[in-house]
Amino acid sequence: MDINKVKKQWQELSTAVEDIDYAVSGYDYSVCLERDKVRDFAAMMLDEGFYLVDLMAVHVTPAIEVVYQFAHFETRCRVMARAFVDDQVEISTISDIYQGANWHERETRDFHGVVFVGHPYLEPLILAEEDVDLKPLLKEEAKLQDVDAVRRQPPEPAPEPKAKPEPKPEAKPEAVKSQEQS
Amino acid sequence: MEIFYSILPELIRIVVCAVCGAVIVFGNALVMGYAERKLAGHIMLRPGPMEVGPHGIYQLVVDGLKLMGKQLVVPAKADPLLFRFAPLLAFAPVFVPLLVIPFSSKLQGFDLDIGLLVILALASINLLAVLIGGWSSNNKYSLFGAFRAVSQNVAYEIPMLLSLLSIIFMTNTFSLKAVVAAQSPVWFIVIQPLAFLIYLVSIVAETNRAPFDLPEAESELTAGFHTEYSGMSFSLFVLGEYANMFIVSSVATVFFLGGSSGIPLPYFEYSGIIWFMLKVYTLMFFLVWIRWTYPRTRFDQLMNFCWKYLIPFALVNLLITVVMVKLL
Amino acid sequence: MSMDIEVLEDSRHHRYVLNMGPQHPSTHGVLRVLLELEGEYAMELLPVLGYGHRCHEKIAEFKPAKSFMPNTARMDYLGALIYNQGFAQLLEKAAGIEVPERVEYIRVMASELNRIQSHLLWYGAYLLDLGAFTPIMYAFDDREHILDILEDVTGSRLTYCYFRVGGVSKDIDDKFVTSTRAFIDRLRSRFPMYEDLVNGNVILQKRLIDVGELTPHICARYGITGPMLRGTGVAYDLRRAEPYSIYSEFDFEIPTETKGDCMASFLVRFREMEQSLRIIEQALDRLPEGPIMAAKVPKKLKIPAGDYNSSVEAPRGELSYYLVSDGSDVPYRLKVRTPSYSNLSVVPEMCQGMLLSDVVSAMGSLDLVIPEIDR
Amino acid sequence: MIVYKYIAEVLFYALVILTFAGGIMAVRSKLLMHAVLGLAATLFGVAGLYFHLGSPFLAMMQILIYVGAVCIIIVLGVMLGNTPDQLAAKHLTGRNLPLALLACSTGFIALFVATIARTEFTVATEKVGDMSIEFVGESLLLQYCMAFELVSVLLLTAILGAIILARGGREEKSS
Amino acid sequence: MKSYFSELFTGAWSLILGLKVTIKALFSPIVTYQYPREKLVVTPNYRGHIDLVKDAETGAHKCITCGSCMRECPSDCIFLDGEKREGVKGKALTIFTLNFTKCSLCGACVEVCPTDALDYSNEYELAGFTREEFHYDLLKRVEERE
Amino acid sequence: MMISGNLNTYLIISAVLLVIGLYGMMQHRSLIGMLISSEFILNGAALNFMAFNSFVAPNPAVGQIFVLFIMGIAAAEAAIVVSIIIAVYRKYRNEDPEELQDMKM
Repeated sequence: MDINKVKKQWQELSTAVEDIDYAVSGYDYSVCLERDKVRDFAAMMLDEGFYLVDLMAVHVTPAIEVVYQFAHFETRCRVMARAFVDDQVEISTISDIYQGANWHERETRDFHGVVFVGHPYLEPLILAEEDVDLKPLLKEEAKLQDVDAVRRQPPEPAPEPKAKPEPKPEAKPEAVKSQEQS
Repeated sequence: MEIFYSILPELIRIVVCAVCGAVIVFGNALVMGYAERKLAGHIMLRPGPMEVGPHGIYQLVVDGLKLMGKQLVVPAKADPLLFRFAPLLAFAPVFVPLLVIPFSSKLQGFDLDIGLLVILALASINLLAVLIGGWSSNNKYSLFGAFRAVSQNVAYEIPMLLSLLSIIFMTNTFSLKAVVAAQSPVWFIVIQPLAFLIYLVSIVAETNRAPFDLPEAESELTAGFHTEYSGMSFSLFVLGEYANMFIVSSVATVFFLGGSSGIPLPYFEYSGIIWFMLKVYTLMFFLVWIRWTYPRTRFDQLMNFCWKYLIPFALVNLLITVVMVKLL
Repeated sequence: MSMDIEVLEDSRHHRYVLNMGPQHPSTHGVLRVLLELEGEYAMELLPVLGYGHRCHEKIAEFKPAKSFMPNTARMDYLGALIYNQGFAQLLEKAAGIEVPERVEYIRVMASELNRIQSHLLWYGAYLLDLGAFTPIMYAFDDREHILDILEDVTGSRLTYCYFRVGGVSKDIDDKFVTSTRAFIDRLRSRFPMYEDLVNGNVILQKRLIDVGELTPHICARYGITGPMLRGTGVAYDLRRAEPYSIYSEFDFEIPTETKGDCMASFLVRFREMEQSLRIIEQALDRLPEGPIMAAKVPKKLKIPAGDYNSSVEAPRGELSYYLVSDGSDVPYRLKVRTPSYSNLSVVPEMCQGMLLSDVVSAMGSLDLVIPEIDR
Repeated sequence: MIVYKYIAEVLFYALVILTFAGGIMAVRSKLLMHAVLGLAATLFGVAGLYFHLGSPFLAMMQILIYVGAVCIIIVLGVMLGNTPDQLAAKHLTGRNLPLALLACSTGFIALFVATIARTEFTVATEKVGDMSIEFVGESLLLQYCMAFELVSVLLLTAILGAIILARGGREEKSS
Repeated sequence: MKSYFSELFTGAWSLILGLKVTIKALFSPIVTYQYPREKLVVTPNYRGHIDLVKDAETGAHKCITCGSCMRECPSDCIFLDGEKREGVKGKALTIFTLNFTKCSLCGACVEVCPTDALDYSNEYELAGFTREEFHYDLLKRVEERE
Repeated sequence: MMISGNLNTYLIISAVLLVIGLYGMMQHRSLIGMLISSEFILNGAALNFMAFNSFVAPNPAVGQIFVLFIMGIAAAEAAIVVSIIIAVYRKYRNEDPEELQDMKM
């Protein structure tokens, strides 16, 4: 796998590609996607030999964020791809590309109510059939955070208007410690 | 009154035979049930039953009482008539073959010239019982178990009969006593080792025991054909299974291991039973031993083994036997 | 359209549904698999999950991240220490805590012992699925020794909560060293016995070879990791691929097989036990002195905002914790990616058209731990 | 030893009752499985009658072949060819039909009894052999080996035919 | 044909090897313990439920009723309370209960305790018919202990 | 008078078996049921043979061989018929003989 080539493809498909400090965050790249590019992205990742580690949703404002985690069997390359669902809480499925996503998507539907359009069998997996609309992992109003609040904060605040994560790998441990001791 | 005295010996004989049969069936189940648990325990480096009586020797009695005290549950959608009838059908026929087994040269219920046929005919009834029991439970696992039991038993009957047939060709009789008598210089296991091996493998399958216990494969079919059975109707199946083990081991003893012959003991005519039982229980120990050693085979492999290995070898063995008998 | 339905019904006429589980001897817990059988061939499989769901991810959002440690042990009760390791590592990474070297060695040894005991239990239980009753007792005999060692150190036998953020709860002593060395010798001397009794057995080989074959491509599509993946010939082990803790310092092999069938993953797991023994041995040789707790671990562990991932090699495959923090000490979202979940999801494809007995052996080769799937 | 004769007589009645009861169960039962069980009962009864007729060999063969093979094949047929809702034995409908059938058959038996009552069978004065299986075996393989060969050919044909019929469906289905 | 026989013989040999292992085991000493009759020595490091430590000198518990354990407990299974008493610095412990049905044995309470007043008990034979049997009153237990 | 030692008794028993078989043949509307009934007829015939064999015939082996022959036929017949039934069932999903219109498989 040629990482530069792959990165170029990411840049074509995504709105932002970030290099992340593995030592702190435990993954290498963060890719932000438009929701209609998710399937193209997944197909491309499969071609490059990535496997789907995980698929999950994070409930933030303005919309629920779906996070796809990919990794590669041969080289260390752990990628977090993020996309926001639309107003109908819908996003297209990738379960026909990565069959392993099938159950993850059903689980996400159970817990967050994210509807994966085109999923072959979007029935409750973990929850009981009658609890379809329980959506237990959605946050209460009081706890719900804006997407910027859960992004890595730069040392000096430089917020941007759009929900564009600017994760800075410079989030140094020293800074963290001083923050804690305060 | 005269008539009564004239038939008294025969009546006594019948009564004694029946009592002995019952004693053997139940006693064997007790002994084997206990021995199997103990052996399994020690093979697994644990002591086995230890609580009831010294070294748990009353465990089986207690289990029997427990099983008798249990409610006979008939599943709601089962066929009640057949469901109750099947265990009886499995258990009842095991008494008859015991009558023709020569425990020693004098201790034999009846010496029929069709002795082997009696054993085989009544053994085949057991199969019908398993099939009916599995079907009438109205449980998919039971049904699978019954199907497996039938295909397996029918298939393994062939090599079993062929291996016995090679002995029959040498002795020219179905009478078990005559077969034992024919082994006076040398046991047939020496002359027919292949037939003995084939017979040994076949009886493992015939008695539905591991590694061929597919009809009751508990990791696949929970408990196979007796999934729905409980209490006494379950224990009748178990009694039948142990009695069948005893019968097939006895047949192996009679046909291959010289029956009751052995080093002469005082009162030889009757004490031959000691040698006989020793041989039978050695074989049963072997059955237990392999049960607790091997994993279970898969169904198609079981059938393949029968058709690709056992039957050709049994046929070749039979052919060689026939040729040798004709030549010598 | 009606034609199609008719054809479908026609082809399915001989099929019927067998409900394997939730209480079935070979589903190892409360897993239910709906099988659509044709004769004894399973044409369709549908695993039904959720019988043992305990909302760990929701619980995590309600209490300080540090307090989630005991919950990790309950997800996979067989690889509890490795789950501890992953979570401790996640928080240490996030909070930037430097872990003393001795702690890393202790963690590695404990984790590897845990891995061996998990594999031993799988070994016995798998043989039980295949109908051999005795090996499980031998495996448990060996496993008890590990449990004794770990009990002496961690204080419990199954759901360990031994690792702490920044260290371990209790130091190891000479008794641990001697008993572990004795155990290593013992298990090594037992391997030939297992080879004779089980691995070489013709019945077992016939049951496992060519059953449930996987390819690396299938593994990528389903996200299968761990011994099943290594059985297909991909030497992907997170202890090597993304060396966490101090695994990069040890000399060990990643056992692989090429065929990808049940026998391959069976042998891979078996050989992994030997490799784990090697790691423990090296760790024992080099065990440094030092503190067992990081110097500065704040009482209230605030995690800087951002998202963190920590992946470790659990006995069944890749375990990933993904934590989203909003800057407080309570996780905003914690997602646990458990290996069995992805591994089980391949069952419908892997077992299609198999005999019922093969379904049992294929599912057993997944080494399922149901609480880990349901979480 | 007249007592034995009485015991035998009582056993004979029991066997006849078993035979007929099995027959009635086989034709009148609501479930095919019960019908097979009835058949098995009849087969046991007939085996007992063979015993009475002096041929325990045939009795055992009857059990071995009929109960051990034919009954099991039929039970398998019942299980394989029927979904549970079809397991009930279908009977001819029409209210008076069974009665009519019964009347006919009673008439037939009456006719038959009348016929055999008037027939004088010539009993062979001397027998050339005994009922032992040695004699049967020798006759079967020497004097009447045609029957033996025919049975073997028949069985072979049956096995092949059964295999072809049963497999044919499978191939058709898989294609 | 050659593989047919070689398969047969290697297979048979592997089966014999298996039999050898089990027959050896049959005559080996057993490794299990007959549990209620024989008891295993439990390691002193075993972590059962928590107990208040009895101070060897004073013969009383060492709890200063700071409540750290109660706050630290992730499952809220500890409840303690104290009252102000004459002659005692701080608060005196009046109630200390452990709801063991909820405890996950994490050990956070023992580690957080500033006076080492808590320790693990070595009890492992725990069984009961009701949940209430596992609501331990640790204060009473420490007083009853020798 | 021992009726068990009388030829006519056996002949009547076999006649009753024959009638039961015929009655069953007409009564049952399923192929398996008809197969079961046919076994009664075969058994009746076999019993007849055996009865004549033991009371009338000079050579006691003949009847036994005939009965063995009938048993062989019965076994073969059962195997064939059951496989035909299964084939028919596969084809028609039904085994009511009334509904089997054409014999082409």
